[in-house]
Amino acid sequence: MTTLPILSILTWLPCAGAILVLLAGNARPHVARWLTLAFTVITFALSLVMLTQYRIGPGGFQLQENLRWIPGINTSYHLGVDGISVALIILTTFTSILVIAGAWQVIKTHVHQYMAAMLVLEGLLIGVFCAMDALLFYLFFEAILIPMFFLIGIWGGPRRVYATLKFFIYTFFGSIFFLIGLLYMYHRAGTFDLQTLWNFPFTMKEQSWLFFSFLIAFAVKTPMVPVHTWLPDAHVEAPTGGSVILAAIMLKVGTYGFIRFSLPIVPDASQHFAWLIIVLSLIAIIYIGYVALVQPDMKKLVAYSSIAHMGFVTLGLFIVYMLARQMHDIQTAQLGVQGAVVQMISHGFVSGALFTCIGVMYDRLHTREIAAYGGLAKVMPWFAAFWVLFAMANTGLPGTSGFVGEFMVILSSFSANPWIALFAAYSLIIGAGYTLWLIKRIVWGTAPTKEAASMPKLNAREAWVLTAFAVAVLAMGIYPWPLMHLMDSSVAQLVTHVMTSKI
Amino acid sequence: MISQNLLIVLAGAPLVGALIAGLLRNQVGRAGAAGIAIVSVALSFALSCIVFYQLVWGGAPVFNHDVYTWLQVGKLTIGIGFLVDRLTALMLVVVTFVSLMVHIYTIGYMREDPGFQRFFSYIALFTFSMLVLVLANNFLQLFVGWELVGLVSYLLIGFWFEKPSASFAALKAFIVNRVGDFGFILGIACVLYAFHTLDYSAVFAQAPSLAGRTITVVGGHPWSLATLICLLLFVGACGKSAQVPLHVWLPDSMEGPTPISALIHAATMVTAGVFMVARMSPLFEMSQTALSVVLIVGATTAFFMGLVGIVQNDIKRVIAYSTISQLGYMVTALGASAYAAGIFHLMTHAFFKALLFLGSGSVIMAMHHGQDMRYMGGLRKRMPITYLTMWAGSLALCAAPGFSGFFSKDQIIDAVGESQIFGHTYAYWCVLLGVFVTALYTFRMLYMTFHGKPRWRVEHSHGDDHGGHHEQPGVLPHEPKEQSFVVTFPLVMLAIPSIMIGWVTVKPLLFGDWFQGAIKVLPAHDVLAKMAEEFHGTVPMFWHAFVTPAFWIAFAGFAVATYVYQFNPKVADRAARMFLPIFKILTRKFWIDEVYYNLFARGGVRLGRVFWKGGDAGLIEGTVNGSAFVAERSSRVFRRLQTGFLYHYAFAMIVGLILLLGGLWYWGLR
Amino acid sequence: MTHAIFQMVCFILFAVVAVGSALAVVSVKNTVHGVLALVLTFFSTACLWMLAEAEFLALALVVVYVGAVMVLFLFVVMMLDIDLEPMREGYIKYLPIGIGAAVIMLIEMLGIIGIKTFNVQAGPNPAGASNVEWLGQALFTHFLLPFEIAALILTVGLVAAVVLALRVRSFSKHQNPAAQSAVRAPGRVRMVKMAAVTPAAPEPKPAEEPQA
Amino acid sequence: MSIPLSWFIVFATVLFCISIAGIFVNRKNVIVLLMCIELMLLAVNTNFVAFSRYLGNPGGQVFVFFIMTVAAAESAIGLAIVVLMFRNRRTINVGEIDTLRY
Repeated sequence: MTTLPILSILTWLPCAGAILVLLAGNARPHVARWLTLAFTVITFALSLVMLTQYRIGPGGFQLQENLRWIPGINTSYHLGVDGISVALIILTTFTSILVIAGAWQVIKTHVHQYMAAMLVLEGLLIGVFCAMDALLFYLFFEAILIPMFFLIGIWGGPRRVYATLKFFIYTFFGSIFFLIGLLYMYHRAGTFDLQTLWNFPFTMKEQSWLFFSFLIAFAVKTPMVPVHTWLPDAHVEAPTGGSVILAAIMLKVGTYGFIRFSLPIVPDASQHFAWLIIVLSLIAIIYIGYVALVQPDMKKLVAYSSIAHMGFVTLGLFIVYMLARQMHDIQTAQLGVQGAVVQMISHGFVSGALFTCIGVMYDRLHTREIAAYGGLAKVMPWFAAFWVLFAMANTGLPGTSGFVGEFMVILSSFSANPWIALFAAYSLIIGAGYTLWLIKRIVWGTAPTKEAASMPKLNAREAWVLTAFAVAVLAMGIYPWPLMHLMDSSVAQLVTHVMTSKI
Repeated sequence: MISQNLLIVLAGAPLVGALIAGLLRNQVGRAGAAGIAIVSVALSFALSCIVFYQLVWGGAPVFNHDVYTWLQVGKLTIGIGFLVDRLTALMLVVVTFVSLMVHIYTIGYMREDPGFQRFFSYIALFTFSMLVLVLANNFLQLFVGWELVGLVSYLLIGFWFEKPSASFAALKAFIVNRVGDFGFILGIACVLYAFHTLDYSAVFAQAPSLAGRTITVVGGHPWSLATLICLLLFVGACGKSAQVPLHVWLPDSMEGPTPISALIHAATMVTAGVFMVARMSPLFEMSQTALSVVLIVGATTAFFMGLVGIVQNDIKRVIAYSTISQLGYMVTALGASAYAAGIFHLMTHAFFKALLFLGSGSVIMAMHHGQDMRYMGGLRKRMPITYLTMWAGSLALCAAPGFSGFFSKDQIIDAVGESQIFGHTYAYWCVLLGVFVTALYTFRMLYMTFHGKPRWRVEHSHGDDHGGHHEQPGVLPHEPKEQSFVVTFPLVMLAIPSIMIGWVTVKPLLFGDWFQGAIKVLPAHDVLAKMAEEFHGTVPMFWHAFVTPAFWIAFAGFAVATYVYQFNPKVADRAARMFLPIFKILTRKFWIDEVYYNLFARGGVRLGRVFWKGGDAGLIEGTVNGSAFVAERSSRVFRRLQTGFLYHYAFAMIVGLILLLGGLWYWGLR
Repeated sequence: MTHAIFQMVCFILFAVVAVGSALAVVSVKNTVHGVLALVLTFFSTACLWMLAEAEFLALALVVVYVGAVMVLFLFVVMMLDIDLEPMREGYIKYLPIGIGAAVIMLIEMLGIIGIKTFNVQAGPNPAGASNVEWLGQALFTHFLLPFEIAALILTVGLVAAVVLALRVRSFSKHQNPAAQSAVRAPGRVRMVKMAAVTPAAPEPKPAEEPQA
Repeated sequence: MSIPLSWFIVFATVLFCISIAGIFVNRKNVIVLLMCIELMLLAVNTNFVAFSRYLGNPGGQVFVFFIMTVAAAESAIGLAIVVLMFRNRRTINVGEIDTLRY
């Protein structure tokens, strides 16, 4: 074991980078860009170092750092990662590079501030995934809002102020309840340390209250129906990079919260209310699928499809109780949780790629209306190929990452109850419906206007970004085993923990 | 012993070909792309033959190994691997052979198309996907191949993507297939639930344990687990193999280039459902109910879709409906537990239907991409090779004695006749009458295309008043003529097995234990075994044909077609007028398309709009924005309290003080 | 005994004067008279504090309030040319409310104070001979820090009052020594690059004077 | 000393209530308002003094000391504001000062 505090470095290096980038000033956007890219690449490299240091075999939380933070309230600066967090951190660092590269020329005003906000966001997101202290988690969880607030509010579209406020108030509304829950837990357990809280015997009544306090916060963040309406607005108004980060990583923070709080801290309440989450997830999959079908705006369509896909994540997470506790089928329960986590990662790549694609088109015609496009296959053949690939990944085609998670969740949910699987699998149809109808309208056919017919081809930067996404999507789809192996023991430990009742 | 590396090369070669032809299309050029794709598929074909030889004559044992682990959760491991038994080997040879022929044919057919390289990339990719499907040794990989062929089918149907009808057809095909896959994935999930593994060998080994196991789906009603699994899997087969009610995509898929119709929508992909059910025979044998459903669905498809074929005017659509109908025959065979007969028909059908499609493609090229048979006719002299090979294919399709289709289809009819399963009488009549229908539409097509007087004319001049005469049906800029060698060679190559293959294969395939455990049939269902007792060799079977009802019914169809379309075409119109309601039903294809379109597509969009405007924008946004509105409005009211006058504030403070003191006085001194 | 009676008489006397003059403060028309009445209130209250043996504070009240604050009030009132009429409007209208509120509050307060405390007698004077010493002991030991802060507040109040009331006349001419000493060469001299031989060109526009 | 505590308290109460009434009736004249506040503080101070004497605790008187300090500062600043206000708006009528109005 090395003594290098790699997690702290990962968290704070981008933030330090942000300060440097800010110092570069507005006058030298190029310096800001290269500096930011350098920092993201270094962070990515460091996250790979972390991956090598993480020992897969034993699982559990490793690379822990524990410093006294505010002794008065018994909270500490406690970082640590298990397999799930490692995967999510690598997703974050990887996507960040692509986001920076994707925004290279697109952001024209206040470049240094944009880049700094992105770096801060990256650092904070990594912080969320490392935090092992509830208060620290909350701090990062909330702090994420700040750079995102600026990203949408400053570099966003025409209705950005509305979208920003909505996004902020929505999420903030949720996290207030989370804070109350945290304070109550502290009141009872006398600490914010997550590991202590996981094993703290809350009574059923307490668990129920805590469950809902967590649920509101994470449901908004995930987002789950019916508190999802901030997402389409935020996506539509956000700049491309903001959308990518939002869809690819920020949504995962919500489901990660479920994994770290709801499942282990209040397992009995989670079991008791699992039906609620399952029903909401299924509604997300079907209802949102239909809503996505009729969107005239590409970004909204993809945003809605994100909600539907996150439904799979929550479904996979909460199916675990029916399987593990009622049917004692730990194997399948693991399959469900594993599927949910894989779906989180996969959705990160796929939705990130889709939003990047939309950004590429938006840069050319400055509209997100589906009707304004057509015949991409003729106008930009390579780009059309990417579109089709990512769209197929979005519909869960085997061989792409989108398939793996959905497949696992559907498989495991059937064992819990065939009807759940039936409704979940309906996404196969409706997902194909909205995604491919989109493809039909923008990729096939003929260009509706002269501008749409003469869009410039992909430039090298865009091509590289999309290629990187494509490689990730395909690699995960063709050979998902390494990712699963990375998380396997952590998921197994989670399921075992969830198995034991606290009351 | 079959080597794993050989199999990897076998499956991987088309993928490599596809990647090179697709990703490096500008570097390798048109000839390069075609050459690479053809070489890669030829390599696959050669290796398939080797595998086939090793397995059948070389005494190699069944190959079943994972290449790599795809998924591992706890003790559950799912890999990507190969299972090569005789069923697989047969499919390998058929798939790669037809694919190779289609590749060669494509050089001619797509010569002038700008998407030449793309096309080769797609069909090579298709070959790879199909091999993945066929070689699968577990349900996951089966599903992977299953969806991948669907993807390539989608891409190829929409190949001419600028045509709105093509992209619509592609979308429709994919989504209808997805409906099938929806059932299929649930079936796989059910298998996992039942057996805790997805490996073929493990599942099939445990299959007998299914007997008596039930699952409660609808409250309080235990369902047989085996039936549930099989029905769900069969939904997938229905989608892929275009069985009623999921057949609607196949006729529309004719929007794709003709080689594709031959390869994907006739010979290989659509038979995946048949292959899958045959592969799952140990499971299907466990459920009487499922077999009945399979039988009835197959028979219905075979007869009614054939009927629709009679009234089609588009040459490719005729063959498309014929394909659906023939797939119905195969499925009927599966339902009667005559899996071997189904596979046998799959094989013969692959040859003669590919032949028919490629032949029709040759005609279409001659007609300058006109597909309407009403503007054809009299092509016999001008395209002799196409004409002859089409005749051969048609005779095979109509089960003329001696042709390959005869051996397979006759056995199916016999098998259904022998079957004792629920619905067998209905199925028997369907398949029997289907023979008449088959002959009728087949010869109608032949006569309308090749015989009679030409209903097209040639106009050389480009500057006359018929501005865009390309759009005008039946007007050609050049005389139709026979196509080049790359087109006729595959026709001939496919005509040979269409005529001959039945003679050599019927006996071993059907009546020997040729599949050696790849297909399992319970003795109670084993209709082929019963038929084997009456089978006295291939030649007697040939002679016996002339006394079977099937032959005479087919002959009746041939006679009617000959009379109506060769000698007295007016009869057709008169018949159409006389049976107008029936004619209408058939031309509108039982209104299934309309119902689906309005119910699911339009209805889905309408539902989505209701959800969006009513649910999302109305209810949820209403609540969210409504709460903001209430807050804003109430603060508008409350801010009136801020008068800005000092004495109002002072007054408020003093009132507060008075109240406070009063409260203290009242409560504080108790 | 007579001593006690004398004290009580004194108390009643001063109290009546204080209350009376307080009433005058709030009721007289002329503000100057009001200020003078307030002075009287302070005086009589200071006497009452004397009776309570808080000699230091009584004197401080006289010195600080009567001597300083009230004089300030007087200055302000006399300095400002205030039209008093509009300020009296509503006087009659609000009189009942004011009296009502005052009476209610009086009743409430007396109710809270209650009859119980009515006859509490004081013990011997804890200050002994010197009230100043007693107070000083407390102030400079126990309350030293607040004392310092109070001094600070006074200073800040002083400065604030000066700053608020200070009038900067914009037309008055004065020098800004800070700006003078902070000036740098570019602020004064402008380098102009010129060709060695200038063709007959129009006179370059005189550069704008950079701000000092 | 023989004056009962309650005498002081009653006196302070009466003074306080007079100033309350004064605030009500002189609601438009800032200077009188300020004077009323002074009067209020005086009432409070009287209480402190009395309590300090009767409890024998110097804290009360110390507090009076502080209150006087703060009150002096407050009236100085208050008057400065009044002067400033008068200079800018030519009035000290509270009824005309309503910038904080909604």
